[in-house]
Amino acid sequence: SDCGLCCVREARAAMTSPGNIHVRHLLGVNDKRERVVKASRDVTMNSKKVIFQVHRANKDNKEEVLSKAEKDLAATTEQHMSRLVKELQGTDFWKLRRAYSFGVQEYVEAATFCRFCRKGSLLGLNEINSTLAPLSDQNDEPLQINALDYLLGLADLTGELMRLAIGRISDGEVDYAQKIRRFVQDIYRELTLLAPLMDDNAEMKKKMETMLQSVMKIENVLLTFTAMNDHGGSTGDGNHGRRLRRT
Amino acid sequence: SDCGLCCVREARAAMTSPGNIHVRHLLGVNDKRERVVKASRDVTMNSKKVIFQVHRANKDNKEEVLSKAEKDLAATTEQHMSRLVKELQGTDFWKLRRAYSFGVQEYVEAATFCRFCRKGSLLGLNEINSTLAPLSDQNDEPLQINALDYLLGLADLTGELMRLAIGRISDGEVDYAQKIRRFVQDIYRELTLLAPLMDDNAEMKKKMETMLQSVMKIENVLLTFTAMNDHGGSTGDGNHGRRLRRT
Amino acid sequence: SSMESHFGEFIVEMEKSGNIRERIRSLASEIEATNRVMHAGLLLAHQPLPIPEVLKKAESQRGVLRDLYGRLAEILHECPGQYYRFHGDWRSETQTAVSLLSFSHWLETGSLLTHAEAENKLGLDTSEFGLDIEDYLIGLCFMSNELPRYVVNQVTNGDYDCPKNVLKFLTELHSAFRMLNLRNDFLRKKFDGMKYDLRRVEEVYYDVKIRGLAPVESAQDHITLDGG
Amino acid sequence: SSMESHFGEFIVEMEKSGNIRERIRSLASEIEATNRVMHAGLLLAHQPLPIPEVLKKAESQRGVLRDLYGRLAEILHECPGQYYRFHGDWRSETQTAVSLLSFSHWLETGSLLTHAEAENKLGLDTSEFGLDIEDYLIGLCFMSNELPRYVVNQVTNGDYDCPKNVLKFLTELHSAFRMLNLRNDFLRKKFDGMKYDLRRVEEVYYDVKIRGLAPVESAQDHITLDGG
Amino acid sequence: SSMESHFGEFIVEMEKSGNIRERIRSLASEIEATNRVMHAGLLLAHQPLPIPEVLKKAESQRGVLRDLYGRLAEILHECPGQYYRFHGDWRSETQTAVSLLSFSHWLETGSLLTHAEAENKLGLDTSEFGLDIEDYLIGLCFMSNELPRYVVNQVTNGDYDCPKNVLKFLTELHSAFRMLNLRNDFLRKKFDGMKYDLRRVEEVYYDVKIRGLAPVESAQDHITLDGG
Amino acid sequence: SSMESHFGEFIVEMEKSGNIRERIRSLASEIEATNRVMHAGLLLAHQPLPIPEVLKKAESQRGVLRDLYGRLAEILHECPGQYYRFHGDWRSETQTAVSLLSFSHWLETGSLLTHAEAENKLGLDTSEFGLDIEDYLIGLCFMSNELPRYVVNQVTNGDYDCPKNVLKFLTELHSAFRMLNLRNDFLRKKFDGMKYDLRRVEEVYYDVKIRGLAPVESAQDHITLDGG
Amino acid sequence: SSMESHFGEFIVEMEKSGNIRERIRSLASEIEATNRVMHAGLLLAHQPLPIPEVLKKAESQRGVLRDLYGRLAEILHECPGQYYRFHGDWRSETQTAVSLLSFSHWLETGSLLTHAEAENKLGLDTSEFGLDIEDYLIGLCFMSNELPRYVVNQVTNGDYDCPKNVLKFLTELHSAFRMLNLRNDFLRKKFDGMKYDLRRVEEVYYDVKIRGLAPVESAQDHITLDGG
Amino acid sequence: SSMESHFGEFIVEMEKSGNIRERIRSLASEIEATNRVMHAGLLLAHQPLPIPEVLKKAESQRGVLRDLYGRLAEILHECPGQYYRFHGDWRSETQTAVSLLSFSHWLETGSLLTHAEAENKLGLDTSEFGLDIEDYLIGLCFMSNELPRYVVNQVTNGDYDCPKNVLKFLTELHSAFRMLNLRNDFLRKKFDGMKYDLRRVEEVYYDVKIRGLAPVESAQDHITLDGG
Ligand SMILES: [Mn+2]
Ligand SMILES: [Mn+2]
Repeated sequence: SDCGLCCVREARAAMTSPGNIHVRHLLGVNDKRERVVKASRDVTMNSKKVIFQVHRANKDNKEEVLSKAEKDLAATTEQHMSRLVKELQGTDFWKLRRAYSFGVQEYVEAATFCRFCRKGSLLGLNEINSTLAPLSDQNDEPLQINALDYLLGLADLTGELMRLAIGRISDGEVDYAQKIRRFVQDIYRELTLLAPLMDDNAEMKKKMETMLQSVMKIENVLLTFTAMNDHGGSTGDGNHGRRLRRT
Repeated sequence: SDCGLCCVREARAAMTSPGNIHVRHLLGVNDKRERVVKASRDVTMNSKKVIFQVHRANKDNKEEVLSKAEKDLAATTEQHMSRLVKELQGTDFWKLRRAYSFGVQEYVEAATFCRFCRKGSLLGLNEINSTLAPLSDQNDEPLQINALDYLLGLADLTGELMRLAIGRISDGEVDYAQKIRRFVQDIYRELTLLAPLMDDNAEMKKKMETMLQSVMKIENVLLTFTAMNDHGGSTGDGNHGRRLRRT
Repeated sequence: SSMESHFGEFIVEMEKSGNIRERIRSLASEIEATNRVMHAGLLLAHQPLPIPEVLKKAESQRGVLRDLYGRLAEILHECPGQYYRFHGDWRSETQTAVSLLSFSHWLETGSLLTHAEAENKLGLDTSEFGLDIEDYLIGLCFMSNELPRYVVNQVTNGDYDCPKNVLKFLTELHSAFRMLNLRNDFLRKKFDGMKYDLRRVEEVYYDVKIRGLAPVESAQDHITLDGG
Repeated sequence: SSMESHFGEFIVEMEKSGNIRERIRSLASEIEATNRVMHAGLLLAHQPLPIPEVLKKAESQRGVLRDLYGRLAEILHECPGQYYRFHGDWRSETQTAVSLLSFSHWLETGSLLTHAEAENKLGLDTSEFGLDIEDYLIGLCFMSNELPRYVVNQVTNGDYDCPKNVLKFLTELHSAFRMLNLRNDFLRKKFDGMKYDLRRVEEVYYDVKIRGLAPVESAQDHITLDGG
Repeated sequence: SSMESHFGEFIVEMEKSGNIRERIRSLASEIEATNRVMHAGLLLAHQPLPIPEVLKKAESQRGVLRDLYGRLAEILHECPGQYYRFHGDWRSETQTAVSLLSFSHWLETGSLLTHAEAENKLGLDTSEFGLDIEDYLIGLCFMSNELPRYVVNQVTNGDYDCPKNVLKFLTELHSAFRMLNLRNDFLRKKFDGMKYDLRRVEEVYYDVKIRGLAPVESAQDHITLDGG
Repeated sequence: SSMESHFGEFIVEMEKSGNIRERIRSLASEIEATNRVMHAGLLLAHQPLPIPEVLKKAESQRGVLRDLYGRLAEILHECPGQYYRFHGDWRSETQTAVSLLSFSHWLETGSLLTHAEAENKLGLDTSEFGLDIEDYLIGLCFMSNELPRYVVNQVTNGDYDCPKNVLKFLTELHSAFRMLNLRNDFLRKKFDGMKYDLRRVEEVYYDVKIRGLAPVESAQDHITLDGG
Repeated sequence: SSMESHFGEFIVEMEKSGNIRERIRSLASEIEATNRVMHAGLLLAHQPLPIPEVLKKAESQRGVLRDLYGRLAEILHECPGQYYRFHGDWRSETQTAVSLLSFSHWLETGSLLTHAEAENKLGLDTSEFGLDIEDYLIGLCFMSNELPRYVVNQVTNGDYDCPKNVLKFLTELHSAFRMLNLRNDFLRKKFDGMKYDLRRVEEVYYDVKIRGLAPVESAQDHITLDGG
Repeated sequence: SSMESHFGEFIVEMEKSGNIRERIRSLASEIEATNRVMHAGLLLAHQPLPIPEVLKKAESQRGVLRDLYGRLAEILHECPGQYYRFHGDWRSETQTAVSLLSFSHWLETGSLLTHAEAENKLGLDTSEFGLDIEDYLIGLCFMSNELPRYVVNQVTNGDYDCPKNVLKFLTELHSAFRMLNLRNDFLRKKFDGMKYDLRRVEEVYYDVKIRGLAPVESAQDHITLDGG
């Protein structure tokens, strides 16, 4: 009975040292992973709401809707991302990554979407991470979103931008749609170089395919809407009509 | 603008009537499904703990370990199943079934496992449901576990019984293992008749295959351990040895 | 044995619900057939026929549909609280029915068939067996998918008023949908498709306008469109 | 553009971690090769050879293994906090290493290689780069899988003491495992396998006993066995 | 043993049916090759060539096809009542053949190749070995899939009459199909796809008409369309 | 139009065959239910019960099965020459029925249910509607899959004669199958699986024999085995 | 033992071929990385940039690629007659390289990169280590897949000449492929996909032409198309 | 066009290699049939028959096999340097052939069929068309898979010498394999499976020995085993 006890005794001893999370997990005492999963689900849900909110924007209500979305995003950060920040430190970032990765990806999607709609530019990973820093008063190693989750979130962003582009075109904002096309083409091109370098790139590979579909949807819509701007039949007299709506 | 408003107005009106959960869900206000998922995850985790606890039982500590497991099961019922009971009523049972089904199945697995170890008999669905009744003081329609989830949980039970049987044999309790064999064969036979009648039986079909594997594992272990009881070589003089340990 | 009698109860129960499901499926396939007939009638809208004539065929099916939903309701009354257990067996047919009813309603009145009106046309009461809101909304998306084709054919048939009216209707419908928080994947995907319908109708409207075929717009029209 | 420079940073980062992964994988395959040599040595335990001779070969690899884990630790020191990022790339090899070390330890001492001893044999310090507990436990399960074969061959080779000792060891190990709350699927499955090993060893023990080949048991032995 | 003599009876029978299947498969792959050549010829229809020149190549294969089906019929006569046993081995090729024959027939005559005409072109007699109705109908669906591309290319090549004619043909075909009560199977799926062909042709007709490129319609045209 | 009248001809024919298919499918699902009950009865063979009791339940379903096949035959008589058109709709159920009938026949008599006996038990006559040979053979493969489990349980229940008898039966069956020149298809795959059944039964027989539990063989037994 | 000495002979040989394979795989992954950079460069073709600027980046990789294939050739010279032994390890990368080189060649010259030119650009000599014809053809299919997207973007960027030129090129390529008698394999599947590219380009050309955006065709153009 | 003339060059070449592949595949399926017959003969080894009788059937196929490989060699001589291009089409059959030849060789001589002997039996010369080493080794693994079954049945049939001999042979073979540095591929996987064969044979030897059924070992036996 020595053998058995030594093993368990060891495990029990490890339980008392709070840093050694894997032993405690094994003994079923530690439910950190479960709490991380729950926080991640909340982040996902709220990020999705922010994204949908942004889609409601049009020329007239843009400022109002965007401000609201940004406020909701900030609330998500403070209420839910903060829970992740509190749970995770050091080695957890990688050990528990699968438990929070989806939430963080959706969060990146929401944050970069807001930024694009506000400024037309790409929100960098450093900027996101710097907004997370103040949430961790107790840790010396605050949660840093890793590049993989950031890039996976960015891949999803292109789907939202596709929806946005088609919506903008319906609202007549063709130039804005052109801008989105350019932005999305650039992201796709950059990710073409990056995707194969990423850890375990099967997930990213799948997203690359979806992304190409999104890029092509934007391109195809723009084809009929800008280039194909009809000149009034084969006589081709038109310098009026929709083209006037662009400026 | 009439058209749009009427639709949304209607939805908004529906929100104010608390019973109409699907509209509120659609408008993103209602997070009942999310709360149900969370409660279900907790039920799953705690039921798994109960099952593992029961596996620790042997001839010497049986009473102690089983009592502890039953206490833990009761705690799971009170703390976590009660949350499901509070959230769910009437039409929710079926509308939200996918959100809680896994948790309930695991709970059924744990409860029937405890009962078998205690009394060697099958815990019926009615009995389980009657323990849930007192948890709902407010509803007139308290949560009833449906037959599908009960049967799916029962299918998983056979996997645990297989582990139990092999463990019991190693501990020399061959007769107990024979009893398990019989019990599991009976369940398998009854479910053979039932499985094809169940709603959406793909899940059950898969479990039937796993179950057959479990049954055969028990049968094969018992083959070498009882029938093959060696009589001391071809002289076959033995009426002693392991056979004596059975009684 | 007691185990046999215990499982025996389940067999009875499962056979009962299997029976209900079978009856529901059979009804659902009758609904589908009715939808097909109604659809065939409404397809005439793409040809140069007077609207009343088009609607006549569709209307004749409305009674059949109402009757079928009545029988569906009866079955569901036998198993209270199990609406959503069997929902998957008729929901796709119901979505199609909504799309057809709302299309013919729009042809007739130019306005949107509301949720309450849809329930009414199907003879449903909200108490036990109502029209699921998502089914209603998906049905509207399906209807929207028909509109570009309708506009194209109407213009081909010489009706140059049509694009403007459809555009106005669709713009409003689209912006109403935008208010909803659609997390449901299927509905959201369908709604994404509506954007394409809107774009196509807009395109036809401009085709017509640029060639001076559209009737003269008033200033008010412009505002509504821009704000859409 | 600024986008290019932003993504450029990621490329550098990914190339760096890709490089680390490659080095780790290359080390892992060296560990695997070392394990194979050590395993080949320990396989001699199944033949009628004196234990010290069997252990000699395995021992000679221990230095190599320690060296390889030293190099692994160095790489991981380059990227602090990323132990679990790359864990998947060496964990299976580490489990095998634990199984081999604990088997040879048991052959030598008859007792279980503790977690601390395993870390020590691999030259790991718990501060940054320790031995993951699950890997350690899975390694023990693998070792347990070897024991039935060992017992069978020892009896064939005429050592009738062996079954009893192994049975005692395995019974204790098994009951120690039972104390853990294994929710990890892989580990639990491996642990389930241990029950079969136990059963097989018990069977051999009875085969030997029934034929009067086993040395005489004292009453005390009986008690321990029954309680296992 | 008696078991062996019992199985001996099966050997001959299985050899025989295996042999028939092999010969049928080999014929089916010859039919497929012939279809490919015919298809290559008909693809020229998408280029600005006179129709008779396009049809020439296709026509030359008709004899080959007829000959192949003649040999297929011979094989089937060897095993009466087993038409449907081997049907799966040639049905997909037959569907393709129908689609090609009906497309070239339409190019030539502007009318639908009837079931009887199709059987006739393939040299089949209805008594023993006829053309399965579903295969015929699926072949028509495949033909319909070619029409949008044909229309687009004809318009590009300057033939502005084409869309209207195709539209009329396809509208009639589509509404004839709608009379059938199709089960939820492959044919239904193919037929459901036909509506996309119809829609695309309508779009092209719209493009041509709104630009004033389509020839002026007479009152008579209108009537024909109404009845479609 | 003429197209419509042409398609009109198909309606009746498709309705007719659709109707037949529906009736066949409904019968097939009744056969499946009957098989299920018979299967549940035969599962009792794995428990320590007297064979006659086990067979009783299975036997009671045989009449039902015969009746169902009678109704199937009637339907097929309505459409001569189309046996194989609908074969796919009942073949899998027939294979299961054969496996169950041949298992219970073996339990009762210890011999193989021949093709003719199988047809007889199902009430089929070979003239129009016989039992397809492949279905019969696949059914035998399914039966073979049940035997290892049966042997294991019989030995556990104390019947040490069983392995030898089953082994003899299975060896003969396997070598009879090997005479057939199977194509690379479903039957071949099923037959390839039979060797695992054989191997498992050999193992159990070995276990029984090496422990001296098997009854002593007479010289006659040897001869029979040699010829197997 | 003699067995060991016999196996000893294999060690050297397997080491040698294993080593070659490893070096080839490492080269293949370098080729893949080079392809990636070249691909990213060519993606700029979809944006409104002057062609020479687009080609610059791709061109810079051509030297790298040539160098890598040079090293691959060297390895293969070490083991004559074993080209196809290791072919699977680099063929997919070579197909991609061909698709990229032929796309950039087409952008530059408007003509097809021939097999000889492709070999030349990769620095291969046909004597020992040539470019497998199937790899070349598959590479062309991949290139064809890029063209529809290119056409769409060029038109959006205001180049209305592009569709006609691409259509001419693709029509010729497609009809050249059709001359080959392809087996039912990967190449055939890829080629079958080419028809969708062709159809899409036809559609874009149609869009441009019906809107009067395409430049007026001369009679000469017609003739060339006819011969395509 | 120039494109067509360019593709014209490929036609001949592709036809040629397609033709070769077809002939090779047809030969491979003849080899497979021969293997089946040989296998059926060797299966008798599991029954209580004298070895020479068992070998007779297998031997009669050796000429057929040799002839088939002769024809294969001829085809490969037509296309020098392309051995590995078509290797995939016959390798699995060759592995089976090696497994059968080495099993019958072992039955006859008790020793391992060497690589050179295998080539010789297949009539291959090493210059152009030799036996790939991996195929040879995989064939040996397949043979090893048959041995446990053989041992079990031999013991059942009363031959208690057999386990010891097989164990000695398999132990040597296993340890010879272990000298090879196998990559993570199919061969490695097959070799890893060999340890289960070894373990099973050890178990049977244990069963025989503990019951005193094994013949008494001489000192010499011991020494041989030690060195294995
Ligand atoms: Mn998204
Ligand atoms: Mn479980």
